[in-house]
Amino acid sequence: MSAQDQISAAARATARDATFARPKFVLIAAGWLVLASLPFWAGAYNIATIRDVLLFGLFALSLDFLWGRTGILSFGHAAFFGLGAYGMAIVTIKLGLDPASASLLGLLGGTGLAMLAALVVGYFLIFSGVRGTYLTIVTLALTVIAQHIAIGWSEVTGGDSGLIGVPPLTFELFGWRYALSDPSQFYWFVLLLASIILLVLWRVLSGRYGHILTAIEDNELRARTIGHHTDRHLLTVFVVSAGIAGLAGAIYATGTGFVAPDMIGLMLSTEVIMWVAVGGRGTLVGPFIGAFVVWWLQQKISSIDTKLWPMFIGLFFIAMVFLFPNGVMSLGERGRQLRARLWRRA
Amino acid sequence: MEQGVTLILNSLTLISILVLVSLGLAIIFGLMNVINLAHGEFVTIGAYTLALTQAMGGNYWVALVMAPLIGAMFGLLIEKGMIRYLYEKPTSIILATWGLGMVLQQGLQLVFGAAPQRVSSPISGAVDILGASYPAYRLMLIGFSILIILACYALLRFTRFGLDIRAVIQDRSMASALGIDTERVNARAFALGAALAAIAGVLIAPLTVVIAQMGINYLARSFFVVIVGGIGGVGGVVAGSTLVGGLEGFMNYHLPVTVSQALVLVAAIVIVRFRPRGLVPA
Amino acid sequence: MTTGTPLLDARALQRRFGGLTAIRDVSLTVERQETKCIIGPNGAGKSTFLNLLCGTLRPTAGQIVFDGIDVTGMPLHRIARIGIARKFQVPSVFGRLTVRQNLSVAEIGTAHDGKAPNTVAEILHKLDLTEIADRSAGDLAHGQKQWLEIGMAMMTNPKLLLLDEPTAGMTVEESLKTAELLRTACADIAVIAIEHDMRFVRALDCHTVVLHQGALIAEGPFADIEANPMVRDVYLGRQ
Amino acid sequence: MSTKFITRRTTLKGIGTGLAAGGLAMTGFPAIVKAQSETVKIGFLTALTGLETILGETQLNCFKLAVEEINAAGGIDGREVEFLVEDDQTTTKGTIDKARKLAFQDEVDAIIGMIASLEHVAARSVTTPAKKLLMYTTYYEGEVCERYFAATGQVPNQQIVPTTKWLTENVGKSVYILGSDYIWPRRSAEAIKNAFEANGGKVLGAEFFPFGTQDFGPAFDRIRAAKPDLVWMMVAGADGVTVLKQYRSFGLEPQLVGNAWDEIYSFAHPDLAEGTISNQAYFMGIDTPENKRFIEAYRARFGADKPINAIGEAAYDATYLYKLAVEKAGSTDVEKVIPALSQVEFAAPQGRVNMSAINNHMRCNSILARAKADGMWETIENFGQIDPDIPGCSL
Repeated sequence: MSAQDQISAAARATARDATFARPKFVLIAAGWLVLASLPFWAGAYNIATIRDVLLFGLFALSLDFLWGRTGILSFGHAAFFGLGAYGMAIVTIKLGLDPASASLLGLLGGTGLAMLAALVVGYFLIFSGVRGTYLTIVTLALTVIAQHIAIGWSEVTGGDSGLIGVPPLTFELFGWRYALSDPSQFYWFVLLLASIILLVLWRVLSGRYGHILTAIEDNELRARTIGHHTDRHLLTVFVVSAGIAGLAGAIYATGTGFVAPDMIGLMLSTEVIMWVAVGGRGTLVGPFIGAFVVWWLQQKISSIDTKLWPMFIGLFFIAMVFLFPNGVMSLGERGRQLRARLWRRA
Repeated sequence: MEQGVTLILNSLTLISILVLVSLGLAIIFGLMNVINLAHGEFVTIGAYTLALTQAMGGNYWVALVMAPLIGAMFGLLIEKGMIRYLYEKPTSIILATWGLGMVLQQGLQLVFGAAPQRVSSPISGAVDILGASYPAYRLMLIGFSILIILACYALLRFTRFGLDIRAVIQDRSMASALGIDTERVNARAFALGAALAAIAGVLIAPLTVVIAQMGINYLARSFFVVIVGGIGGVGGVVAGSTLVGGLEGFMNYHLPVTVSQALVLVAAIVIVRFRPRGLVPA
Repeated sequence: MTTGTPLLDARALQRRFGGLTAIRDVSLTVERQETKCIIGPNGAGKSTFLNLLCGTLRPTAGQIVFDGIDVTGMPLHRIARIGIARKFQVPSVFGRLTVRQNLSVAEIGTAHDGKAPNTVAEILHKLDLTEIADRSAGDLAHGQKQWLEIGMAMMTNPKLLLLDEPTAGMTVEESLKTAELLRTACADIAVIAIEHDMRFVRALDCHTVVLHQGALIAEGPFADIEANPMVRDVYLGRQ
Repeated sequence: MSTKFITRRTTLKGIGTGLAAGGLAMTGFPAIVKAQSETVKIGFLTALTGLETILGETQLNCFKLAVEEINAAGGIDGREVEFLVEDDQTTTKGTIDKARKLAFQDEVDAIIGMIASLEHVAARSVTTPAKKLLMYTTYYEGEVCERYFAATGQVPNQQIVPTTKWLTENVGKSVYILGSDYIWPRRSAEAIKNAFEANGGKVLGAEFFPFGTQDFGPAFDRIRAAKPDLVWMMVAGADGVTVLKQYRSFGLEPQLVGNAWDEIYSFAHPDLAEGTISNQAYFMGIDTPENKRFIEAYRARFGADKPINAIGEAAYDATYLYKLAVEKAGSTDVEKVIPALSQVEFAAPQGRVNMSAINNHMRCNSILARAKADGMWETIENFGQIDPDIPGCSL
């Protein structure tokens, strides 16, 4: 009875979602195919750049998982991205290991470092009831501290100019060694990884767990009184989010070959918030689109006018807020709304 | 003795700078819970007012009077033109104010050029205090910040406007039920916050570099100060600034500056952990 | 299973807010499957008392034993998991989720006393919510929100359900329907209801406790309470 | 597409202005750029927004001036120079992105520019694997030894060593160092320490401040207590103005020395800069015909009140050295241009310059000067051209 009921409910929900979302999903699938075929028709510049945009999109996704689903805004998410990148760089450059094991260890080390930092800070704060803007500002402190350390502790971090010489990702399985130095393969690896993480998160969040997180954002006290250990849920999301950010950072470092303090600092922390906001908070795909749109505009406008472009980007952000308050992902819906309004007026 | 006096005076200077730039933020952030990322630009506008006034032959004191007016005007314009529509949408406010900050920075740079602006302080020279010689302007800065703290306190405590603001901080819906025009309070408070930041800009300008991007330096720190001190009151700002500035000033004497700045932030995190409403909750 | 001992045993609870004593020395026991109503004028400390029982407030003094376990000061979610459910006075459902999702979120999977856990479908049916199962909870009418909230409480498979003014803001018909729903849906669990609406209490016809200025002043069947002159003075008399 | 259009238009406009400027009449030829299909493409990458804008703008102007002059004189081996300007925003992300665009999309023959260390590091992460020539024009800590990297700014042995020798002989033997907390001041501080000790002097203290430090008061207390003869400042960027303002307001006595001070600072704040000592490869006050012509052309093109500094002049030199190297190599093929770089010589505004074959760094001049009240610098001593020393580097 119960299982059947759940299935029928799910079926109904899917059917309902599908009627709304079909064009969106078709678009997303088409977009994915275009991305997957990119190495066949795009030049080296686009492959390398779109790869980085995907990694920044993944980074933005990690923030959206936290901010979009629990309402906790992290103003210091670059701290985790940067810890991933620095972890990777320090393991591969400073420890003098064999490249294959170093690469894997760096990936684990970087991601682990980011998660550990999130766990310690998160446990310390979330379990004592720090929430909302307070938590936001504390994460802001986190990223500033991280940047201070990255610049100041130059023996380990290379100081201001960072660490150079991060090798490309290398895997070794049963004596078979494989280095992701070919740009197309590296690109596909990143695309696949980002897609898998996106799908897993989407799957998990569209189920009951997603509802629980929505419930916590809605009314945490209420969620507690129906038996949810909200502290633990929030901490879990915080740590997983940091882990994804760290992973993105670690892979980014292998792509660029080096790390620098601005990968861990306040500017990047702010930028990632803008990507999520532009793409649409809580939409999961939105952060990728937001990262792409902002990057693309910045890239194009700054090449046309090297002096004035920040003004245009600033105006773009303001315009976004008033035209598409829920981000690029709400484009279709918003378009329908506007059309309906015009229709009525006519 | 001499070193002790300068230690205290240096700490007081730093605390004064923090108080000045944070007061406006405390009102905007504390009252409306608006994360205004363009707040630093209000400080910059104040500093540029001084530079422009002096370039046109005016003196420091004229600028000190002009700056809050210009700041308030900007604040009012921004509140009426933008923030007003966004109170219910914190995400939008973050995006819009960040965009605004970029526009203001680039606009200032475009109009005034990229070179640092020239400003001069109204008084120079040093004063002897208990055997230590200390720059007169810094003493003036400390004095002014005390005056501004008192004025703000009085404004919030004893005027109708202050009462309305405090009522809105406590409970927005209750305040509007009591007939307080919350929209007008919002607009005025925003203008007040901007005006305070602009005064801070004038006062700080002779001590620092005046460029279009100067505001960024103050943004993160004023958020810390307000959070550590406690949202929504003059007392909170003073407590937060004293703690952050005093701790940093003191640690500066024993540790490298980078380390002491990082430690202050760690301390701020610990304080938020144990006093989640800040040192002086509203 | 403990038989003979009451399900809930609140002993000499006290709660102070600064200088104000909101609850003084209130003791209360509830048996399994028993329904009790708490009445009292505004400011009598009813909500505070309920907050103590479900853990949103800690008592300044006293002890709460539930099903043989000392739950005083236990974290909220653990209290919920051992079988105390709570419905707030202001309907607090998750507005961004559907009715079904609200219930599903509340399903924490612990059934007590060997019973099968409540399922979403059962609760939808019992509380007459099946029709509106896929509506967004934020769009529901006031009464429906209240019933959904009772349903959410039931989804946690409670042994004891605490209701804070379940009929506040309801029409007469809705109040009576609520009483009816409680009788049928919550027949096998203990219920403590705080109420203002005497019609509702009368309809429930339960053992009634009267609080006044933070203290327990009378206790007994509703008919007796209604007839008690002291209670009339402090409470009913003012109606 | 539009980018190309705009830059080409800018280039043409530049040629017009260049011809109008009297300083160029001496080139003799009317600048008829042959309608040749192939142009030489140079990418210019630097910070044009953000904190370093003022430096980046000056650097860009000098580069543009060089390109316009070269085109007016018939281009490089008869080929027109086309240039693309990109803003790296002084961020890793921005620099990588723009360096990639220039290298892979625009396929430029060389990239010139950059100010902060992180910019050349980030740019090199793109250009070195891609085998593109990168010419860095800012004085720096001098530790890069790469085939595809060339530098036209001073390194410590061209700047700090001769300065220190003169200071210990003429001003005093004890120094206190204040710097920003990053690699250039830290490495330079080591070089300063070694140089002072080699000359019988002593470093009494060294402090490094994170960017955005608002109060330097505590450091001044310690300086007072230490009583050094000299204070050597390497507080970079905008903070450099802050520290100077506060130093002056505290009325400290020791002679100020810096190796990042130039006309950009002294023109903006002549009152603060007056009397300070700095060592650069170039100052506007250098009295040579090349420099006079350079300043005249610059002023005619960009305005009479605009300062020029060593970073800008180094960009000018880099552009000319590249031109000469391409002409020498007879090709823009990077493998041929790089060896040719060390075989050419340019009569730069700062004096004669050429590149060292073993490390691709420029044999810069080393000029010690003192700031005057009008923002100009008066030469105290010109140490002449010095070989760059990059320890362990042999290309």
